Amino acid sequence: MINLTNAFPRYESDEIVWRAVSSKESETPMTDESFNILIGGEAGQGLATIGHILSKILVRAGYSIVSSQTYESRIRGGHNTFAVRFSPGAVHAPTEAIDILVALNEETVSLHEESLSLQGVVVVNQSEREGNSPHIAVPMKDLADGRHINSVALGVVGAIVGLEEDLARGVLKDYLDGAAEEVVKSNVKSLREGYRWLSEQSRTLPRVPGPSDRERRLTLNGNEAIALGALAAGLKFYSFYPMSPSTSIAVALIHHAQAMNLVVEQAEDEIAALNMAIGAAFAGAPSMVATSGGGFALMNEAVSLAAAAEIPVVIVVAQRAGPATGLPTRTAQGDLEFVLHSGHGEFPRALLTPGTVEECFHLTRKAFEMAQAYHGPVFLLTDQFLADSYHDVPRFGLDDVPTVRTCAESEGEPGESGEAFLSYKVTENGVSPRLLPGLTSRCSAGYSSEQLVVGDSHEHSEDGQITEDLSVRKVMVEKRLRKTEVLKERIVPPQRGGDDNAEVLLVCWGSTKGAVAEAASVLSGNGRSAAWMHFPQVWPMNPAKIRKQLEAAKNVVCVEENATGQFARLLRRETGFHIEDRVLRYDGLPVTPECIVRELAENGKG
Amino acid sequence: MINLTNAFPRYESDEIVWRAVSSKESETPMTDESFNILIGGEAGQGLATIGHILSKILVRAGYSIVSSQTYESRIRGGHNTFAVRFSPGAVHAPTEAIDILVALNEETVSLHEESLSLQGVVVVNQSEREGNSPHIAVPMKDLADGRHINSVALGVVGAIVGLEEDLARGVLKDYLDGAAEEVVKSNVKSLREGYRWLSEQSRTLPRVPGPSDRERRLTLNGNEAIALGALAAGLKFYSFYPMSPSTSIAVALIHHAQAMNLVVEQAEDEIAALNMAIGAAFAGAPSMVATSGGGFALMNEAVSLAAAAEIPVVIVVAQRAGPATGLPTRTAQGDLEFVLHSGHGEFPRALLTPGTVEECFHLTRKAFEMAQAYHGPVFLLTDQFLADSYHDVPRFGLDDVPTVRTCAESEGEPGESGEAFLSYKVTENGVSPRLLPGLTSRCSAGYSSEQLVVGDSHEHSEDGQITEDLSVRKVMVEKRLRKTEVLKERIVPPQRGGDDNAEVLLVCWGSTKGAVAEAASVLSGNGRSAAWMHFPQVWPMNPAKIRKQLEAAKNVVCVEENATGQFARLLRRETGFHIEDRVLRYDGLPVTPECIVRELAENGKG
Amino acid sequence: MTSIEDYGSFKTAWCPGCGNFAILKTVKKALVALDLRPHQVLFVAGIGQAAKAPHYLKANLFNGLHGRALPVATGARLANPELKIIVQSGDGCTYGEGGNHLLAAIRRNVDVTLLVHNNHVYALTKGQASPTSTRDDGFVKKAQPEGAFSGHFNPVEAAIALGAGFVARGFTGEVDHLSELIQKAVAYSGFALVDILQPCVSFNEVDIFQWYKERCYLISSEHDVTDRAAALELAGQWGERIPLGIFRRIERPSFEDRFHCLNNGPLALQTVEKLKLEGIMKLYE
Amino acid sequence: MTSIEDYGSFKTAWCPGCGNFAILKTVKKALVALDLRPHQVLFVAGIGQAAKAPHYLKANLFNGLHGRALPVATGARLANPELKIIVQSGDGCTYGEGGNHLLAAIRRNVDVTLLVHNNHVYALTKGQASPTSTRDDGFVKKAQPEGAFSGHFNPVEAAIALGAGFVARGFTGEVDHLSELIQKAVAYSGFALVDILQPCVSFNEVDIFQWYKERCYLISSEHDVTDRAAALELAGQWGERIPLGIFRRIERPSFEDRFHCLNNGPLALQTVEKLKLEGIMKLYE
Ligand SMILES: Cc1ncc(C[n+]2csc(CCOP(=O)(O)OP(=O)(O)O)c2C)c(N)n1
Ligand SMILES: Cc1ncc(C[n+]2csc(CCOP(=O)(O)OP(=O)(O)O)c2C)c(N)n1
Ligand code: SF4
Ligand code: SF4
Ligand SMILES: [Mg+2]
Ligand SMILES: [Mg+2]
Repeated sequence: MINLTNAFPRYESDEIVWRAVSSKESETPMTDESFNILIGGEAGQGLATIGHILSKILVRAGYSIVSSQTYESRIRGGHNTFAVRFSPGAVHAPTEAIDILVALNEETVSLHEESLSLQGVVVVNQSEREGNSPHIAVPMKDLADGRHINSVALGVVGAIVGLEEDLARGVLKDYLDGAAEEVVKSNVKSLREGYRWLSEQSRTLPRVPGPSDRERRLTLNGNEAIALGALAAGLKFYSFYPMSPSTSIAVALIHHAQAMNLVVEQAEDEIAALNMAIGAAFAGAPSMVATSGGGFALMNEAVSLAAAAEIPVVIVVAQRAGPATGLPTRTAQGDLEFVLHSGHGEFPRALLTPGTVEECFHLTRKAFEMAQAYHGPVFLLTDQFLADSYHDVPRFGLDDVPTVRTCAESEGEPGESGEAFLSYKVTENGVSPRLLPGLTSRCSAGYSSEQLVVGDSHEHSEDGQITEDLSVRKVMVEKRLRKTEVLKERIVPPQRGGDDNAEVLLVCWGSTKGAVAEAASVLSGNGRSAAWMHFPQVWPMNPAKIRKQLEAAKNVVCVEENATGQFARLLRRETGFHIEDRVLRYDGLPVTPECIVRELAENGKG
Repeated sequence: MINLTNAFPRYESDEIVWRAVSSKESETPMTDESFNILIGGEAGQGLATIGHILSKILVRAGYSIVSSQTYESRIRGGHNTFAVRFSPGAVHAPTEAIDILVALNEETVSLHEESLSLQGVVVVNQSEREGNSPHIAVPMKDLADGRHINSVALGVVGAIVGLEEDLARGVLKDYLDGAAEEVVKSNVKSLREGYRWLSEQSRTLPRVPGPSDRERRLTLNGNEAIALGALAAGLKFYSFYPMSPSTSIAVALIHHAQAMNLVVEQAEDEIAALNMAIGAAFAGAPSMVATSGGGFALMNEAVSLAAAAEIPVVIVVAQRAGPATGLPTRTAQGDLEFVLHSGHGEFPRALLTPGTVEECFHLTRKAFEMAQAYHGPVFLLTDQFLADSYHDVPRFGLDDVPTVRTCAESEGEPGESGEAFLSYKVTENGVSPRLLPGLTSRCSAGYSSEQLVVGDSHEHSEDGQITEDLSVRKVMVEKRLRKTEVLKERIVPPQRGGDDNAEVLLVCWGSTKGAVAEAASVLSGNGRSAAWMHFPQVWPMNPAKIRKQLEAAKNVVCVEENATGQFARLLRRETGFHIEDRVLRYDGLPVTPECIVRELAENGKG
Repeated sequence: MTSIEDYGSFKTAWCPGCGNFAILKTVKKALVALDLRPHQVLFVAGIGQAAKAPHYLKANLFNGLHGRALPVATGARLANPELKIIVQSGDGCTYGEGGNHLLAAIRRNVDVTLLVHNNHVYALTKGQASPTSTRDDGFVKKAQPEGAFSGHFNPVEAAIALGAGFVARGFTGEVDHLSELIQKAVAYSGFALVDILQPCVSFNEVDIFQWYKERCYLISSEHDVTDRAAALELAGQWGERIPLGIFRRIERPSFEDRFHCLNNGPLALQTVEKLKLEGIMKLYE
Repeated sequence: MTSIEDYGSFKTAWCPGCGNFAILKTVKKALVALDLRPHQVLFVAGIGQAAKAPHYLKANLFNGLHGRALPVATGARLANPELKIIVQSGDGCTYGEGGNHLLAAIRRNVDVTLLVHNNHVYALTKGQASPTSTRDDGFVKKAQPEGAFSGHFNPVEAAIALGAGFVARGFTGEVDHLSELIQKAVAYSGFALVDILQPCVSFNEVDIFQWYKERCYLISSEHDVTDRAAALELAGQWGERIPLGIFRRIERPSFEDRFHCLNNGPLALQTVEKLKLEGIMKLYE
C-alpha cells in the first residue's frame, strides 16, 4: 500500500541533532503491505480483550502492529471499536480502510461497511443482519455454546489471517492467567471452534501479507510503556486519582508494585495526588502522577509548589477532548498551552510529547532524568489514542540508560559538619545541592547525619526561611530561571524525515507522528515531494535552529488535533515563523494518513 | 517636577480606536508639581489607616492622588509603608523621591531617608533615633496620651501640608463612623494635638503645591473600584475564599450587600467559590469571584466548566508574586500566560487589564457585559499595587452605561409552546438563546413557563444531552469558538499617548500604565521623544492593527512586572512583531517612572 | 397534576440490571407524589454513572464537574430560592473528590436534597475503590489488588456527627420506602442526605443485591430521630444488619434566611437600585 | 540526649501575646521529652499564621500550600517510614481548605501527628470566619458582619465519628498538659489529631484566653478512651464547659503495613532490581 521506507531515517544535519527514540523501522525494513482488522461491538462484549490478544498474537507471529481503540464513556452498550493494522514491515499509524471487519453486533456493519477495502470482508454473527458487503456469517453463538462469542471471533480471524492456532492459544492462555480453570477451558474451546469452523469453509479469503522473521518484541500500549519507562527510571512512588485515559498507567504499576518495591496510592482527589507525590519526592522517592485535563486543572497549584520548593516530579497528562468533561474517552491535543502555562508564577519546566509507544518508554525515563537534574516538574503530554494504542516495540536494553539516582547526592561541596545546610543555595546553574531529610549522611557522603533539609513554598532565603527581603527575591527568581539552561542542555530535538528540499514540510508533535510521517510518504508516492518534522519535546526549544529549518522549507503545514493550532502559535511566539497552513482535527478521533492527505488536497497543498 | 500634560491625550487614528477609560486628566489639567508623603512603620501601628484618611483629605481638598502600599505577610510588626503622591494636576503613578517621611518607628528612618527629596524632611517620634536628615521630632506619645500616635502624626502632616483641620477632622470622623464615642473623641484629640503642636513650631517647611478647585471626587483603590463597578453592572452573587490581595473586594461588597440585595458567600475553598458562582449565574444572578494566583490555580477546572456549559461569570485575579506562596503581599504581573491559558480544552475568553483605578470600575462593568454577551468567563487581571492603590476618581455617571440585564432574555425566536427549548442551539455567532431555570416565562416573553433549561459539562447536542456523536462534537467546537467574534466586536482597544513619531515607544498592560506614561513624559522632557501604548485588554486582540502601530515605531520597549516578558511573547505570537527590548521588574514592587527611565538609560534606550 | 409521563423517558448508558434504574424510576415517582412540575425542579449532578441519572428525566439540569455538584447547587439555590434543588451523584463524586463540599453543605444547611447512588465503587472509571468500599469484605479491584487499604467511610454516621439535620438511608431493593425517603427529604427545609445502597452489577461482586436484601431492615418507628446519640448508634450498624430509613431529622436554622434579599425571591428578578448605588458612591467621596 | 537548645530559637512574625508562642515552646518541649533529634523529625505545614510555626524551630521542614499539608505528609511518610512526621497548621488550613484531606487522613490512618492551632479564625488573611468560628457567640468579622452563617465545625467530635484512632484537645493555657498530649500523639502509631485551642489576640475578641480559662477542664481519668459513644458525648460538650485531654485512643490497623516495601525502610535507599524488571518486561512479549 504505502511506501514507508523513508519514514524514520536519521536526519543528518547539525541543525536538528537527530537522536533515535524510535527504532522499530531500523530493525524491520518497511514494505508496502499492511492489513487492517477492525473489531466493532458493544462495551461488555469483550472486544478490547480479543483486540489485545490478537495484537499480541500478531506481534509474536512477527508482524509490526499499530492498534487504535474507540470507546464511549459507559460500561455496557454503545459502540466501541478495536482496530489492528499490521504488516511484515514497520507500521506507525492507524488507517481507515478495513480489510476484515469483525462485527460483534449489527450496528457495527452499518457503521463501518463503507470503509471496507477492495478485498475487504465482514465477519459477522450469523444471527445479525449481514449487510450488503462480502461477508462471512459465523454461527458464533452455537460455536461458543452461548458463552465466549468473542473467542470464537478471535479464532475465525486467526484462521483467516493464517495465524497458527497454537500461538493464538498460547497468548489467550497467558492472558487468562489467574482466571478460573473452567473459564480458560471454555475460552480455549471457543477459539478452537472458530479455527475449526473457518477451516471447513471453502471461499476466497482476503490476501494477507506474511509475517517477517525477527526477534521477539513487546506488545505495549502508550500507558504501559510509560509505566515501564517509569520503573526503569527508578520510580518509587506513584499517586493518582482515576481518570480516563490515564488510569491504565496506575493499573500497570499496581500490577508490578510488589515486585518493584513501589508505593502506589489512590488519592482522595488530584490535588492530594500531586501533593503526595511532592511529599514523597521531597523525602527521596522518585515520584510520578498521571491524570487528564480536568484532573490536571486541579493539580495546577501544586505544579507551582513543585517549582517553588524545587522538587523533582514527573506529571503525565493524557489528553482527552475538552473543555470540561467533554468527551472523556476520546483523543485530542487540546491542552498544550494549558500545560505549558500551568501553575501561577514563573518557573522553568520541560514538556515531552512522545510520538510513539516506544518514545513513551524512553521519554518517561528522560523525564525523570530531567526532573532530577533541575529539581522541578517535568511533563509528559500524551493522549487517549497513544495511551490505548498497542505497538510492537523492540525489547528495551536496560543497561544503556542509567536509572535516576534513587538516592540524591549533593552536586556541590559537602558542608562542614557544623555548618547549616542550605537547601536553596544560589549556584551558577541555579541548581542547589540536594539532601534528603533524615537520610543526609546515609545518602550523601561528607554530610553529618544531623543536617536538616527544608522545602518551602514562599519566597525564601538560601536556608529556606520565609523572606520579605526584596533583593533576595530578585536573586531567587533569577536562580530558578537559570535552571532553564540545565533543561536546554537536555532537549530531545525534533526529528525529521522524508524528501530533502521537499515542497511541503509537515510539522507535528506528540502522537500524530506516525500518521504524519506516513502522509508525507504517501504524498511522495503520489509524485509530490514531502517531508515531516516531529517534536518529541515542545518545551524548552532551540528557536534559532528550528526557525532555520522552517525557513528552508517551501511550504510548511502544521498538523494538530485541536481547533486553534496551539503548537503553530507556540512556534511563532518562539521563532517568529508563522505557519499559516494547518491540518486540524478536533472531533475526538486521531488523524490518519488518509485524512491528512485529504485535507492537504482540499487546501491545495497536497 | 514632571510634565504630564500629554500623558493621556486622545489618540486620533483609526488604527487603534481610542476610547476614554480614564478621565482624571481631562478634567484636571496637569501641572509639573507633585508632592510625595511616605508613612512607614510596623503592622499594627495604624499607618494604613492614616494613609487612607490622608488620601481622602487630600482628595476632598482638591488634589489628585496616587497612593501605594507595601506590607508584609503578618499582622503585627515588620515594616510597612503607605505612600501618597499628590498634585493639583493629575498624577498617575507612585514616585520614589519622598518629600515628607513620616516615621512611626526608627527602622523607617534608616530604610528610607536616602530617598528624601532635596526639600525632604522626616517627621519622627521624639523617642526614636532621628537619623541625619532634616527632621521634625514630634513628642507623639505625649501628645497622644500614649494612645493614638498615628492620629497625632496625621495632624502634624496635615498641618505641614496646609490641609484645613476641619476637613481633616471630618474625614477622620467619617472613617470612625460606628466606633465607640470614646475612641472617636480620643482620635480627634490626637489629631488636634498634632495640628496644634506643629503650629507652635517655627521652622521652614517643605513647599507644598496648593490644591486645585474642582468637583468632588471619589477616593478609591482598585479593589473598591472593582466592587463598585460590579455593583453598577448588576452583580447579584459573589463568592470567595480569602486571599491577598483580592480579599478587600469581598469586604467592600459585603459592606453594601444588604443595600444592594446582593448575596455574598465565603466558600469552603476556591473550587467551591467558582462552582457556586457558576451555579448562581446559571440560575440568573450576575456573578463574580476574585482570588489570586494560587486560588485561581484551584479554579482552573471550573473555568473550563463555565466555558463548556456556557455560563457568564466574571473572574478577578489580583496578581501577587509567585510561584506558589511566593510573596503573598507583593505585586507582580506574572500570571498573564497562566490566566490566558487556564482551563483544559479550547474555548474563547476575554482578559481585561485595567491600568488605573478608574479603569477598574469601567472594565469591571465591561467584563459583565462581555460575559453576558458571549456566555462564558471573562477575566479581570489586576495586581497588589493596583488593588491597594488609592486614586482620586471623577464621579461615575450611572446612566450612560446600561447595567447588565439581570434577567436574561432570548436573543433568538421564542420557541413554540410545545417545542423543547435548546440550551445549546447552534447559531450564526455561536451564542445560544438563554433562559433561566424556573423563570422562563417570567423573564423571557413568549416562552412557556414550563420550558426546561440545561447546563452541561460534556460534549452535548443542542438540547444539552450527553453525546458521543463525533459530528456533533465538531459542530459544537466550532459553535463555541465562533463566539470569539462576539468578544472581538467588544474589544477595549489599546491607548497611546506621547510624542508622534517618537524615538521610543513604551508598550505596557495593566497597572503599569501610569508609570509608563509618566516615564515617556520624562523622556520627552529630557529631550528624547517618547510615546507609550497601554493595553487595557490583552485578549482577544486585533493583531493587524497592533502590528502596524508597532512597526511604525522606531524603538519598541515592553515594560512588565515579570521576569520573562510574557506580554511581549504574546504580542509576537499574535502579531509576529518581536519586541526585544524589555524593562522587567520582578522584585515585588511596582515599577516607577524613575526606575523605567533608569533602566532605559542603562540599556541605551533612554 | 403531574404524571410520571411528564418526566419523560430516555435511553440510558447504564448496564442492564444496574441499581440506577430503580433510583431513576423512584425519583420520578417521588416527584409525582410531591406534585412537582419538571420546571420547578433543578437537578444538579457531578460526573459518574450515577451522575448521568438526571439526564434521563425531564427537568432543569446542571451537570457539572466530578465532585463539584454541591457548590453549584448551593449557588443556584442562593440565586433562586424558589427552585427545588436535588443533587444526584455517586459515592466517589460525593464522598471522594467532593468531600470538602459535603462538610460545608452540612455546616451551611442550605435547602438542597442530596441523593447519593452509593455503589461502593468508582464505576465509570471501571472499578476502583471508593471511600465507601469496605476493607473487610475483601473489596479487591485492579487498582486495589489487595483490597482497599483505607478505612470505610460511613456517610450516614458521618453526616449525623457533623450535624446534618436530615439523614436517611435507602436501598434500591425497597423502592416504595425509597420513594418516601426522597419525598420527605425534598420536603425537608434544609440540607437533606439520602444515601442509597445501589448494587453495581459490573464492578461490585461483593455488595450485591442479595447481600443487601438479606441484611437490610427498616428502622423501627420507635426510633427517635431527634435523639442524636441514638441516631449515631443506629448509624454505627453495618455488616450483619443494615438499617434503612430516617436516622435523624431535626429543625435547624435555615441558611437562606440569613440573606435578607432572598425574601424577595429570585435574584434575577431584582433590579439594581441606582439611587442606593449613588448613595454608596457618596461614601467614597 | 536532646536539649531544648537543639531546636534553636528564631524571630517570629507573630503578634505579641499570641497563643502560637506557647504552642511553639510546648512542641519543642515535647520533642525534647521524647528525646527526638531534630533530624529525625519532619514538620509539614500549610499556610497561615499557625503554619509558620515550624519555621521557628530547627528540624526538617516542608512548608507547602494552604490546606495541603496532610497529603504532603502522607507522601513523605510513605516514602520514608523512619521519619517522625508532625503536621502543624491552622483551623482554616486544616478544616477549611483542606477538609477533604482530613477525611482521607483519618480513613488512611497513616502515622502522622496533626497539631491544629485552632484560633477559630482565618488570621493571616485578617480575620474571616473559619469552620470552627462559632455562630452563637456572635463571631462578627468584616467578612461576616452578621456573624458566621454556617454551623460550627467541632473537629474533635468529627474526628471521633469519622473513626480516628487518637483524638485529643489541648489549650495554650495548659502547656504541661499540652506537652503530654503532643508526646502521646507523636508516640501513637497511626494518625493522631491534637486540636489546640489558641487565642488570637488580633482577630478573635470572643474566644479569648480568659474565656477559655474559665471553661476548660481536664477530662477525668475515669473516661474510657476506647468507648466510642462516651468519647462522642464528651466531644459534644462545648460552651459552658470545654473538656481537654484525650477523648479517644484505640489501636487501628496501620496503613504503612499494607505496603510490603516499607518494611525495607526508606524508598530512597532501595535500588531498582533490574532482573525483576526484565522479568516484568517479558510479560509483555
Ligand atoms: C476531576 C476529575 N477527576 C476524575 C474524573 C474521572 N471520573 C469520572 S467518574 C469517576 C468516578 C465515579 O465514581 P462515582 O461517583 O462513585 O460514580 P459511579 O460511576 O460509581 O456511579 C471518576 C473518578 C473526572 N471526570 N474528573
Ligand atoms: C489556595 C489559597 N487560598 C487562600 C490563601 C490565603 N490564605 C493564607 S492563610 C489563610 C487562612 C489561614 O487561616 P488558618 O489556617 O486558620 O491560620 P491562622 O492564620 O489563623 O493561623 C488563607 C485563606 C492561600 N494562601 N492559598
Ligand atoms: S457500571 Fe455499575 S453503576 Fe455503572 S451502570 Fe453498570 S452496573 Fe450501574
Ligand atoms: S493574628 Fe492572631 S494568630 Fe496571628 S500571630 Fe497575631 S494573634 Fe497570633
Ligand atoms: Mg460509585
Ligand atoms: Mg486560624
